[in-house]
Amino acid sequence: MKIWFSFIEGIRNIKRAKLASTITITSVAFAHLLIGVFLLFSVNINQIIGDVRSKIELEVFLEADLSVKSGRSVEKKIIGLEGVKDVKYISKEDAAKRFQEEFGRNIYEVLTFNPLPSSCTVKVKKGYRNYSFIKKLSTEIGRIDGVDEVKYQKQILSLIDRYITIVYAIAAAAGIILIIIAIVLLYNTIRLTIYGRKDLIDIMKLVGATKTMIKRPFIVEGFVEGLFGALIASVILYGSILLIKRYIYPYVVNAVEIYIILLISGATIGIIASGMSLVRHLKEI
Amino acid sequence: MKIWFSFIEGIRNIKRAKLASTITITSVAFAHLLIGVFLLFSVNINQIIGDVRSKIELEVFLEADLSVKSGRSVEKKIIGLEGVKDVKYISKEDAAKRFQEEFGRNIYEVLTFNPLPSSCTVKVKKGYRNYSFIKKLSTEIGRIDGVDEVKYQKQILSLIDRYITIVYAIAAAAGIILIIIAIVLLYNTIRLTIYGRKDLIDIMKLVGATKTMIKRPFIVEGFVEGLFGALIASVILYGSILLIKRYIYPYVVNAVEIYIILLISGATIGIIASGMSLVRHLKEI
Amino acid sequence: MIEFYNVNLDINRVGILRNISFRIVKGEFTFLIGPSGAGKSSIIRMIYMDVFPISGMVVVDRYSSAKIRRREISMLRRKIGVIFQDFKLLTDRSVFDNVAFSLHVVGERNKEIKRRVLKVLAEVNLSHKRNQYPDELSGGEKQRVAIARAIVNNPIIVLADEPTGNLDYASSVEIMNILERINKQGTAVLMATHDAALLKKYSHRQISIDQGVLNKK
Amino acid sequence: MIEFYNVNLDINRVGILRNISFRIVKGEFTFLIGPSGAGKSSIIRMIYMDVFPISGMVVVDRYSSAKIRRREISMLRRKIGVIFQDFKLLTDRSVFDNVAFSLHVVGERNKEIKRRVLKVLAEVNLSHKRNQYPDELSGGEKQRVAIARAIVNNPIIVLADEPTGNLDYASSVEIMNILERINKQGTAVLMATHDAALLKKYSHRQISIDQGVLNKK
Ligand SMILES: Nc1ncnc2c1ncn2[C@@H]1O[C@H](COP(=O)(O)OP(=O)(O)OP(=O)(O)O)[C@@H](O)[C@H]1O
Ligand SMILES: Nc1ncnc2c1ncn2[C@@H]1O[C@H](COP(=O)(O)OP(=O)(O)OP(=O)(O)O)[C@@H](O)[C@H]1O
Ligand SMILES: [Mg+2]
Ligand SMILES: [Mg+2]
Repeated sequence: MKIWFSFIEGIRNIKRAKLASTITITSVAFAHLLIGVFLLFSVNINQIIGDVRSKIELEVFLEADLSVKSGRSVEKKIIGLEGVKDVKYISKEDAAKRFQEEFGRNIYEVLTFNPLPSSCTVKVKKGYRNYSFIKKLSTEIGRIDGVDEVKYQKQILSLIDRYITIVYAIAAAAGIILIIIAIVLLYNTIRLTIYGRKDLIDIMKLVGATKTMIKRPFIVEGFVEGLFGALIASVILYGSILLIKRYIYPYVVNAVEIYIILLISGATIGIIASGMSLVRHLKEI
Repeated sequence: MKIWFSFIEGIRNIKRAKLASTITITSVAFAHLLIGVFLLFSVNINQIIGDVRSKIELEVFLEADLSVKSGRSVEKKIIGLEGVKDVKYISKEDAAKRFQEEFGRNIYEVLTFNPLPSSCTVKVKKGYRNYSFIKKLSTEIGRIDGVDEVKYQKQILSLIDRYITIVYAIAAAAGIILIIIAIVLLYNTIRLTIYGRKDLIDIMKLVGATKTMIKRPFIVEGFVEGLFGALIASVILYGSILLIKRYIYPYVVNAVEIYIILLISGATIGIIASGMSLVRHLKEI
Repeated sequence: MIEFYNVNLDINRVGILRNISFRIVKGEFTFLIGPSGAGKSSIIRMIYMDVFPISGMVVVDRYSSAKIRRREISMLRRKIGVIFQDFKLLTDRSVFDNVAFSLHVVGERNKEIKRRVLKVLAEVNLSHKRNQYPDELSGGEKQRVAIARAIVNNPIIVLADEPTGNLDYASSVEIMNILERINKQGTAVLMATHDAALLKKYSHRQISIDQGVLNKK
Repeated sequence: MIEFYNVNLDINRVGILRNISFRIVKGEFTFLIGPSGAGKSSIIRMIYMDVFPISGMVVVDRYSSAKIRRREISMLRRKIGVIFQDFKLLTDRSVFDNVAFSLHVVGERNKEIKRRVLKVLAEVNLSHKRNQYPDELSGGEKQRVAIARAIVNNPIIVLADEPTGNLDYASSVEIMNILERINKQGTAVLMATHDAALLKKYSHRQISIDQGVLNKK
């Protein structure tokens, strides 16, 4: 049998068994919609948590009468610590300016002296933005000469860190369950559609078609239907994300990688499910 | 046709088409596993957020020299406010005792006087534990005579409230998509299994069976398979929850209602999907 | 009992039968003959109301093709025993259950079903195969199951579409004897056949068609 | 060409054939006769290696049932044209594509496929039905498609399982003429039949079986 005939047959089979191919494509589309929603959900949750974490900073208040020079030296010491991304030194004068900006009044008009301490704002590198590290860092900074007090958003951090592992664990479990379910349901669907053509397969065997000849068009069919189903899911997801971005939540994240994953997964599952179903039906002779 | 014959036929059909019924039961089970995981996930996330919220309380510091009598009157005024669940008055003496408990030293040994202010701890009723209400409540309490300062966990609250709507919206959307997907996939599966028996249905029509006679056994079959699939999903979920409770996260919440929902859903979807598929196949004559 | 009035039949816009009129009365035995593709099976399908004329009218028992309703089609079919040319057996149940199905459809009691099915299986010489499935039968055996199912119900009409196509001469004569016997009991029989030997042996009335039109004799 | 050596066949533990031995040489035309359920179709199924003996051996062309491998079964079947008793047409493709399928299987060129299919459809008088689907054909027409598919490939053996069961006498004779013609060109033909008229008209060798055993003459 010529190979191109197998390809043409595969495409024709999609038309021949309209109900079966419609159902397969719908199933692939829905299953991938599910996986896609899950992936986008994860990416966005991750993004939100990352956002919150990136806003975490330590405020280091220096001793009230520390000179600018000593302050700068504290700044340098902090920069030298592990995990510190950058440090911003705020002198007493800077603090006074900020006060003016925030409250609209010059502090020297209110009081005769400037009671605001100089301080440093410390940002932490990406991988270090967790409670236990920042706690350690804060005591370390606290021990530096000239530092009066270190403050940071303890509560938010400990909250995120307490529940994050649970959330990730549940999400991973849900993700795995989801993918297994998608595969099993698709496999079942394709198996049923192929089972529905069992008689035809048997007849082909009887007129001298080899296994490969029978298989190839089904594999082509599985590939095309899988890809097409995943494409439909991708289009729906992409459209939804655009709508959500526009009308509901403008910061929603869209990742091209997800659509590539979906398309590859659709085609692969289509091929694998067809192949596996056929193995069962072709077992005898 | 006798009705009991329809029932017996329905049960027998499950055995006659082993592949189809196995696949249907698997599909129902997996789809309901999905729905079940989602429901349990939601219930637990809700529980966690509820836990965090239930720990929210306002600390109301009273003016330094306020008498116990005036303090008690402030307490009464706060109790009278909308949304307040209960108020605990902590006198200067109580505060001193607490200091002793926490730091292990009598404050009068350290200082000659008690600098700790008296205060009230305010708990908020269930429906009111959100940022905007608590903010309002705090200013309201702040205006009461004798109140010096009101503190509460602003950051956690605003964090939860900022993202909660998004999380709920996404969860609801995901839930709806999930249920639609489960129904469509199941409907497709059952439709394919019934399509596989199209020839048999046609023959039955030709020997004089009415629509009802043909339908009834399939409905029975759908009911039994749906219920059985949902049962399998429930058992798997229940077992998983027990394992999670034991080895991973002891505070995981298990809700009996979920299993009841799953069983009803399984049986209903089984019946509806069979019924709908049949309508299509029985349309002609 | 069976009346065709100027019947024209198209399927998928292809003309199959043209201007067919004939009448079969109660208790008559009639052969339907004609070459392959003439339209014999189509005439039989019109009698059990599987296809409908585009013009003209088919009247069977007291039902007319012009106004029969769905439920009535089922009722009519229960009174007609059809031996289909391609057997149309339920492949997912045994020989016994295939034959019993017609009786379950009319709500017969279980004990009675058992008695009648066994009796009719004995008549077509298939008692020993009653627990086998259609796929496990030879061509002639399948045909005999189809015959058993058609007559188990004491129908008022038996439509037999080449009931002996897969049977040797001896078996064919046995089947003819069964059909003749139920015909004697008042059942009308319409039998499409090619079997020249049978046509020679039995001198029943013959309706002959060719390319969709009735042959006048 | 076809040799049976003391063949015993069981299906599902039921004895079907007992101690069958015979030989058909290249280019021979043989009838296979016997009552319904005798085992004719089973013999034919053993020749295209669909079922295997529990003891004894079937040798076809240069393949033996004892050691043939899966791939070889496909190769063998391409050299054998089988007219199945129940036709076994692919219901999801047209008459043309059904017949063409055997040629696609052996990798024939498209143009050649078209030429040969049209030629053989003309031989069985089905050119005008080439674009119809099996469900749109009469019993005899389906049978003729099955015949066309079996011979389009110029097989070295044709196995015909009651190829005229659904055909009138005139069509049967036409089919016999086709089979005789390809037989003259060197193809061995084994034809199971009940048709007494044909058996009388054609004086080929007859193999007769009854209840699974060969009748000695
Ligand atoms: N669904 C259909 N679409 C188109 N043509 C059809 C359809 N069904 C039947 N025909 C055509 O109608 C004609 C009559 O068919 P019918 O089955 O009635 O013939 P028949 O007399 O029973 O033949 P046979 O002896 O071969 O069984 C045939 O030529 C057939 O091809
Ligand atoms: N899968 C099976 N299981 C059990 N018995 C079977 C099976 N297949 C065939 N048989 C039995 O084997 C016997 C021979 O069958 P076969 O089909 O070879 O007969 P045949 O000579 O072709 O008959 P016919 O003329 O009716 O077609 C029959 O009695 C049949 O019931
Ligand atoms: Mg016919
Ligand atoms: Mg046979």
